[in-house]
Amino acid sequence: MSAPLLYALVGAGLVSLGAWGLVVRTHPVRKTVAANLMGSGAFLILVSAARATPAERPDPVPHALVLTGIVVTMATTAVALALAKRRAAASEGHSGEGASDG
Amino acid sequence: MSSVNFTPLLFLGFALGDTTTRTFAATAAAVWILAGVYAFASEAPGKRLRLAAFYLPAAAGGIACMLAANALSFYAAYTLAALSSAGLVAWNGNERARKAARIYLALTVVSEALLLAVLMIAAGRSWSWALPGLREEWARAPEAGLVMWLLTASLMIKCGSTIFAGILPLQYENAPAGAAAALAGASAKIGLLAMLWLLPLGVPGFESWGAAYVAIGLSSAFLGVALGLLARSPRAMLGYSSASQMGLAFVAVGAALIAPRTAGIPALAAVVAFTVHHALAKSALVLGSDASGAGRSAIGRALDAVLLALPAAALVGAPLTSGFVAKLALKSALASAGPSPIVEAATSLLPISSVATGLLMIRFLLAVRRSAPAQQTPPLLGRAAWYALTGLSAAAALAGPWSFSSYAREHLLDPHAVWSATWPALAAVALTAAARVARLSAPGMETGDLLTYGHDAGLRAIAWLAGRVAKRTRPTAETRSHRALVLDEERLFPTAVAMGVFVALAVLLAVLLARAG
Amino acid sequence: MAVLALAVSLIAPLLAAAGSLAFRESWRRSRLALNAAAAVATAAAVGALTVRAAGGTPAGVRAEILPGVVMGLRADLAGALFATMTSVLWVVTAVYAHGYMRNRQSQGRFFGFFALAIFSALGVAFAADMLTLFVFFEVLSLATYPLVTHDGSPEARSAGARYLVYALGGGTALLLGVAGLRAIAPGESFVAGGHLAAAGTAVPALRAVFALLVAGFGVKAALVPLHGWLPRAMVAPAPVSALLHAVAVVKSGVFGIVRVVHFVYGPDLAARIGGTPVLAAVAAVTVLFGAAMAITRDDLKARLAYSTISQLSYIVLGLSLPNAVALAGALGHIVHHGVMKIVLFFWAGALYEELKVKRVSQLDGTARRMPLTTLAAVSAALGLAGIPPLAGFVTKWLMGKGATTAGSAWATLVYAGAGALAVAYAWPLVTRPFRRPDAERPRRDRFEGDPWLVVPVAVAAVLALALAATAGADAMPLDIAGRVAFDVFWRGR
Amino acid sequence: MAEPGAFAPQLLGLAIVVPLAAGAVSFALGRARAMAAALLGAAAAVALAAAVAWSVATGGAVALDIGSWVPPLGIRLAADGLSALFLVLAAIVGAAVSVDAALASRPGADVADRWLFWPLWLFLWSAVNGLFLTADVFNAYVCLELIGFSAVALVASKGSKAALDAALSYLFASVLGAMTYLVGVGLVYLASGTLALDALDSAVHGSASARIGLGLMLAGLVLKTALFPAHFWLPTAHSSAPPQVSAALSGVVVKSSYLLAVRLLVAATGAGSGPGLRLTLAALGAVAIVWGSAMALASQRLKLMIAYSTVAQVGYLFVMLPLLEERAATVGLAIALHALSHGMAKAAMFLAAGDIADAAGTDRFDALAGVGRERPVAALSLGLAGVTMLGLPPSGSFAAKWLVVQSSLASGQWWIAAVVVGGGLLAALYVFRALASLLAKPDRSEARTPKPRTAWAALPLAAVSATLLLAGPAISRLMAATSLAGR
Amino acid sequence: MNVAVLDVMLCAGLVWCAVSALVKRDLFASIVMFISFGLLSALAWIRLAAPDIALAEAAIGAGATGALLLDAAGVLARGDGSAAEDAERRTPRSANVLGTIAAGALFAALAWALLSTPLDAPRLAAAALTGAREVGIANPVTAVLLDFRGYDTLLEVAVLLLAVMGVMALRSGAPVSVASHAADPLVRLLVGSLAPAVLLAAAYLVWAGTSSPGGAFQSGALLGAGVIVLGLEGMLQPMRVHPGASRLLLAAGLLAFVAAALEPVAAGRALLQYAPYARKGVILAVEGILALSIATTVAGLFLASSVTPDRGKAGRP
Repeated sequence: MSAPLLYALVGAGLVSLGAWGLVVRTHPVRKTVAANLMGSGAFLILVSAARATPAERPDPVPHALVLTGIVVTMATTAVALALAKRRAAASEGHSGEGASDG
Repeated sequence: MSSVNFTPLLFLGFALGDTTTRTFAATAAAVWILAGVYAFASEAPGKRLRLAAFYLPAAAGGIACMLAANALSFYAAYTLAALSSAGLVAWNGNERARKAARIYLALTVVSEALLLAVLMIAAGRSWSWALPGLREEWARAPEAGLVMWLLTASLMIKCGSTIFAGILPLQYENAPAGAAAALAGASAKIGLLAMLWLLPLGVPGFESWGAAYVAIGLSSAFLGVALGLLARSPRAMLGYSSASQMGLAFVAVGAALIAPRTAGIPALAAVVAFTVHHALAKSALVLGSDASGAGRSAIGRALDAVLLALPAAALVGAPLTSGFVAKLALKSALASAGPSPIVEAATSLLPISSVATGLLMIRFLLAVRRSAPAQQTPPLLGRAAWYALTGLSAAAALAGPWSFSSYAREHLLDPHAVWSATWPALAAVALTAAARVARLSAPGMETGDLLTYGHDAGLRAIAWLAGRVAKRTRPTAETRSHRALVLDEERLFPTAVAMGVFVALAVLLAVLLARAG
Repeated sequence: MAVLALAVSLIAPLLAAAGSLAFRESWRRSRLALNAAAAVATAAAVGALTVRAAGGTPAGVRAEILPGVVMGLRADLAGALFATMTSVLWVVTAVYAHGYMRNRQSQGRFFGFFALAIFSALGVAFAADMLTLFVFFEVLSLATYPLVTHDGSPEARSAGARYLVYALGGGTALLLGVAGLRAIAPGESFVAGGHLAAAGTAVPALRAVFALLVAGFGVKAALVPLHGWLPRAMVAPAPVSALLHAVAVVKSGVFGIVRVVHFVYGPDLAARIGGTPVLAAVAAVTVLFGAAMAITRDDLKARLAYSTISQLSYIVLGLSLPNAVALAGALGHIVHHGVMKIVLFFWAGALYEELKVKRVSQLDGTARRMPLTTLAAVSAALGLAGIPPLAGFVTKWLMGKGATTAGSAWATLVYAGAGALAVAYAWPLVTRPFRRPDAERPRRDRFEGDPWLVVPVAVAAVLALALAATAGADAMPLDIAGRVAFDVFWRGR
Repeated sequence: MAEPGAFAPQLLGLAIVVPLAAGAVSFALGRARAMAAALLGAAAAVALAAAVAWSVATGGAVALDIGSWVPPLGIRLAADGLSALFLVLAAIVGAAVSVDAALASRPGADVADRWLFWPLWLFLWSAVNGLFLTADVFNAYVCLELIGFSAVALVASKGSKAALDAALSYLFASVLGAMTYLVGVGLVYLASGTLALDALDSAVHGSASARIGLGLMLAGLVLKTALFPAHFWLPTAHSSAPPQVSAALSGVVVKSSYLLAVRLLVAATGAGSGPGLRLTLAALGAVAIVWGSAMALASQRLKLMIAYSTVAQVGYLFVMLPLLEERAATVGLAIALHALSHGMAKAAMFLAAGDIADAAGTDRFDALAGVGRERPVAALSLGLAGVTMLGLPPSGSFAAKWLVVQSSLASGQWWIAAVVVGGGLLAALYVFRALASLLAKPDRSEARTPKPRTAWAALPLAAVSATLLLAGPAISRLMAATSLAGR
Repeated sequence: MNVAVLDVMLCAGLVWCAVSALVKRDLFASIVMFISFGLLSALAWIRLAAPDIALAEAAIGAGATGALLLDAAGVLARGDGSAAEDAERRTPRSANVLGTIAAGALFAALAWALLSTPLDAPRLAAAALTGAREVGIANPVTAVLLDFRGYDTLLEVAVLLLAVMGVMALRSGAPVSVASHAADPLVRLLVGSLAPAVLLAAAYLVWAGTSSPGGAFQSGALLGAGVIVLGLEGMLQPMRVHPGASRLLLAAGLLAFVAAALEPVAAGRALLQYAPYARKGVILAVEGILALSIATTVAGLFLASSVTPDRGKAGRP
């Protein structure tokens, strides 16, 4: 049971937890948290695989992928929260631009 | 590249044909022309154009029919005559006439359809269209039995035999006098010509049909007269008498079928003789019933009465009349039909039918005298036509024997034959006298009897069907407002559940793939 | 040169459709000119194609649309016959429609889809194989839907909906049939006398495909269980009921059946698998049912619709009898009935337009008011009833005669019986106009109807009479029909 | 390769990067000149797509190793017949959407002040092109995210409460899908050590965990393609977005993830595994057709109906899959024809619906009586697109239906033919209900103040899709350069 | 079984933080737990010998995301009637049950996959490392990020720009404007002294990126976080950043990268195929501009979205 495998399993756990959160939780903030967790889980799996390679240094490719992933996840969070806030503002009677209900 | 379509151009082919068709054509022409003269003379000037619109096509059809050379043209002329006569029947426009016309039209259309079927099947079985050889072709075809049934039905309707007797009085009663005379004289005869063209007279193997035809003939002869006695108006009586006279033609044809080789020629002669006799006598009578005794001096009325009695006597078959000649020819046909029970019965029943006809004629003459001169006297031209027609009918008595049947010629003056022709007339007179003494007055009956009830029932059926159909296909007036089944998917399949299902689906796909490896 | 004619005959209606849709609503004159010109061009092209087909070398073009999927057009004699009728009658209907649609709205849309319907009918005529025929057949359904629901009233909409249900249902059956056919005989085009090599395939498969194809076409040919849409589609404007629902659309259904029975299966194979006997039975039932229903309908157009249902099945019965003369009569009746029926629908349209008369019971006295139109209508009605020597009788006679030669005398009886029923439902149309009207009809000073309506009626009636008169002559529809029948039955051997 | 062909690979790169650059420039230029820059970018994108299609048609499949690094280390862009056709679809729909948006954003139209539509739209376009052309699974993930964000932002740009709700649920759904896909990629890389698509099937052969990863990736794509039951986010999103956006989403975006799914499926089952997988997907497709059509019929609004019809039409694409194994060429052609024809028709329907909603003020059916007369072009486009929805000749989807029926009869899986043909009938129900309500006579004919816009962009789209059968030969030539059969 | 106790502790911490982040009733509490999860995961990346990722995780994962979450929670919690709140209570029971079962199954599948495959497969490690050496970029991650898979990074930058555009679109196109906030003096002092250090560190990170852990994203994030902190403390006078300038700055990163990508195509080479001699220079230049852009993006994402209409201060055009 090498360390990378442990981290990989924890990664798998985090993915499942994140998925559970996305499905069950309805509050946008909690859903965003769940999304981030799921992302971290996936990245954990990748990086633990990178660590376990027999080469002298860990496999750089997963690292690059995870870096990209982290940036994307941050973007997701930003858009999701902005959307949530805008919807909250809209539902409090601040009429948005769109007049037609179509 | 040849084509299978060899319909003759405008496929109306006509030819003078042999003596029989020529005689038919001549008689028809005479009747249509003289009756026409009478009709136009007696009709008000304003309505003459309308009369012509119906009378002329009927006449053309009637005469063309006699001269048809192939099946198509025969059927075309037949239809033209039949349909345009419907206009004549519905002439005076009141509800009774319209109803009569409807009945007449319905029956004619049916008979015409049956004839069409016969012609089509016959033409189907033979490569040529010509009429002459047609009957040999279909007689040998597998559908011979079917054709025979169809042809018989068509002829029975056209000639008003047995149950269809009512069709003739309906025509005579409602059509204007002249037209009625023409219908009486010529249109029924088309049926007889159809018999000669289409029935398998020379072909062996139709003996049972022969017996049937004789039976039909006899029954319609007696039924016609019985209904005639019940009729009210003189023309209706004449209609019923025509129906019964047609029966005699059926008997002659029956004889020819029973013994094709022996009775063929005499039967043909009998039918021709009968046609000429009946056409002229009956049309004269019809004209007479309208023209005679109309507002004339006593002498004039007496003269009319005599002129009327002559054709009546002919009908009864009194000696020295065309009727006598026809009866003789018929007797000779029956004699040569060989020994069979039905033929014996027919020969014995013939004189009785003459008695019955006699009774009917006497009743007709009395009825004519009783019906006071309702209309104004027809113009001279009309009366002249009537005289000419009566003259022709008498003349036929003389010309007949020489041209038609040799048997008739020999027996013309034979005392036995003469007596066998006179006693029925005397008996009829005696019976009428007895009936008058006992004040037996026959109850009146609406003309067309059976058919009028059939007509009313038919109309009710159509109305019922139309009603039921209308109810079923009434357009759903208000397309039931599209009751939108308001399905909000959020209630049916909430997003949270859907996401859960998605995760499960992801696992399922993964497992499916993994296991399949 | 010939392919050019083929192209012209199809592109002209397409251009007319596009033009009519593009023109502004107010350009009535130019729209008429466009349509009339297209109609005449098409008629000329079809004429040329007919001559060429009669000469034995029909013009054709084939293309492989998708790998393994070949479609093609071929103006053979049978196609030329149907196309001639459609294009000639389109010329007349274009004029009539111009007059009839004068004070109605969205005429551009009307003429556009009308021309599109003609285009697809011509496509059906010239299709060289079953797939092309199916494609044009479906386009025809679509092109006619907007015409049925033209005036947007609730009845029109429900009639349109019903029409669609039938058309699409039929289309589905047809699709499966055509697919099945391709599985049996991939990529074959029509051959007079049938191209199916029956040796290989199992009879049940042949039967199933035959049933599907005939059911698919049967919807438009208004065979009994599938006829429901036709009477309801009469809510469409008169020109539509005239050219489409009495001539182009329904005849394309019948034409499809002709192709299936005589150009794919061939008469013998179709008989052997029991296809044509069943078809004959259904047709016979439809003949009698249609005629009986026609008698009961008081609404004029409904009566004409049921008469169409009956007369169509004359053709289907005729073509399902294994006999050349019957087939010639059937193909001839396609044209003869078309011309006669179009006169009657024009008459119905003119009556409604002039006197607001819709029902047979209101016909009294119309003769005095519109003598010319009524005369034309009477001649057509008599022809329809099969009164000799008019056009209707000629083909009925051939079919009846052929039926007996084919050994099924019962079919002859059906024709004769139907003839009687036809007289029954046509007789009021012939006599009532001449009766004196009881209620005095509102005096309209005008003597006859609008000339735009009267002239086409008269022309069509004369056409019908001409057909009767020249029944036997060469190059007339009946003669072409005869040649087709000869090809099918004897060339095929 | 011939000289002109040498430049072909670069076209692939340009087809993605040029719209991206145009989007960035358009964003940088700000409100005033954003539209002009964007329209220029759109024109370039269309030209590039045409060039790619031309080079694939003439020279067969084209590939570009970015940075000339050979996969699996580098990323490869590959364009075979199918992706070239989808590229052309994106170009056609993109051009129409851009024109319609340009027409709509004349002064006074409500979309004028949302100039951000242009950069977002170009990013979406380039991402879609990226997904069509990429042959690297992780790069596909980034493209998926790029599409997700731009789509969400575009949907939310309508600003109405419904649009925001829809955008939020769309975002979270697409995040869940993308993450599942990412986990799948992780597993595949972990087990097979490669990210290249064409090396995938040999990699997948050996290890079970690689196949589990592939399954998760497929699931993620199924969610992005909105196959039943993972379709819940599409109806609300597509029906409440601005018409141009819904046209692009339903027309093209849904198809992009489908193409990748097909490639993965070929890779996965190339290894002889998973008839069960294809049947499951086909079964879901069949249910999607029925469910989509039923909901479309039940919906009260035109745009909602069109969105549900997308759910149904996606079902068709999946129902064909079981036939892919033995008759790859025919079914590949059917996929191309159906996707192209449906994409264009659906885009036309949304553009027309936008115009109709403009004219009537709302797109509820009961308020549409008589609008057909006011907006004949829109009504005609809706009608023509309806022809494709029903799969009637001569539309492309008829050709697809024809090929599918043929191959399903030949391969004995006749139930697929039944579903496809039945689907056409179901589509008839809702399409003609919509048309009938449009063509109905208005009971009260008060003069509405019709806004000047007419759906000129929608008409050619609908017309092309309704007569795509005629383009059969060109499409089949392109498809010749495609190999969907597993090795 | 050479699993260090630290790893076990770390993993337990990670899982516990994650679970409580989702389960905690109070929103702020769950966000705090999530931030601590972020920090712990940064430690995990160190344990797994991934310094670049640790840096990025700390700056972006814990920092920026945490800040965004706190701000959003602040806005949403105060909004009483907001739909999101009542939506919480109404998750149907079936969804809970289904979600739990499905998640469990997912975990089982993933675990089974991980356990059944040898984790220590060579994969692309060797190829990447030798490639990096050839190319002469010491830090293999940067080599993969900017050269071998440079296209991924190009798209990723596009994603960032897209995110900003999305947020701007949601505020109906208002330009990003940096606004100031009132804050207490002590914090201002601390932040004042930290700012130069942050700037220096960011510059170093960019420079070092090619040879050691670091790079555009990490420095950008750091810089961004610094700007956010300054912004929060109102240290940045309400500079009226000209809208055009802010847009250009945001798009600069992507435009630079696109230019770098297209230049080789113009020169006849493949896309993103840097000329061998200019490779390091080009990468460095791109990374620099990229860092600036990312900094503006991160700051923009936070400041733009945090200024909600009800504060009334945000400049609406």
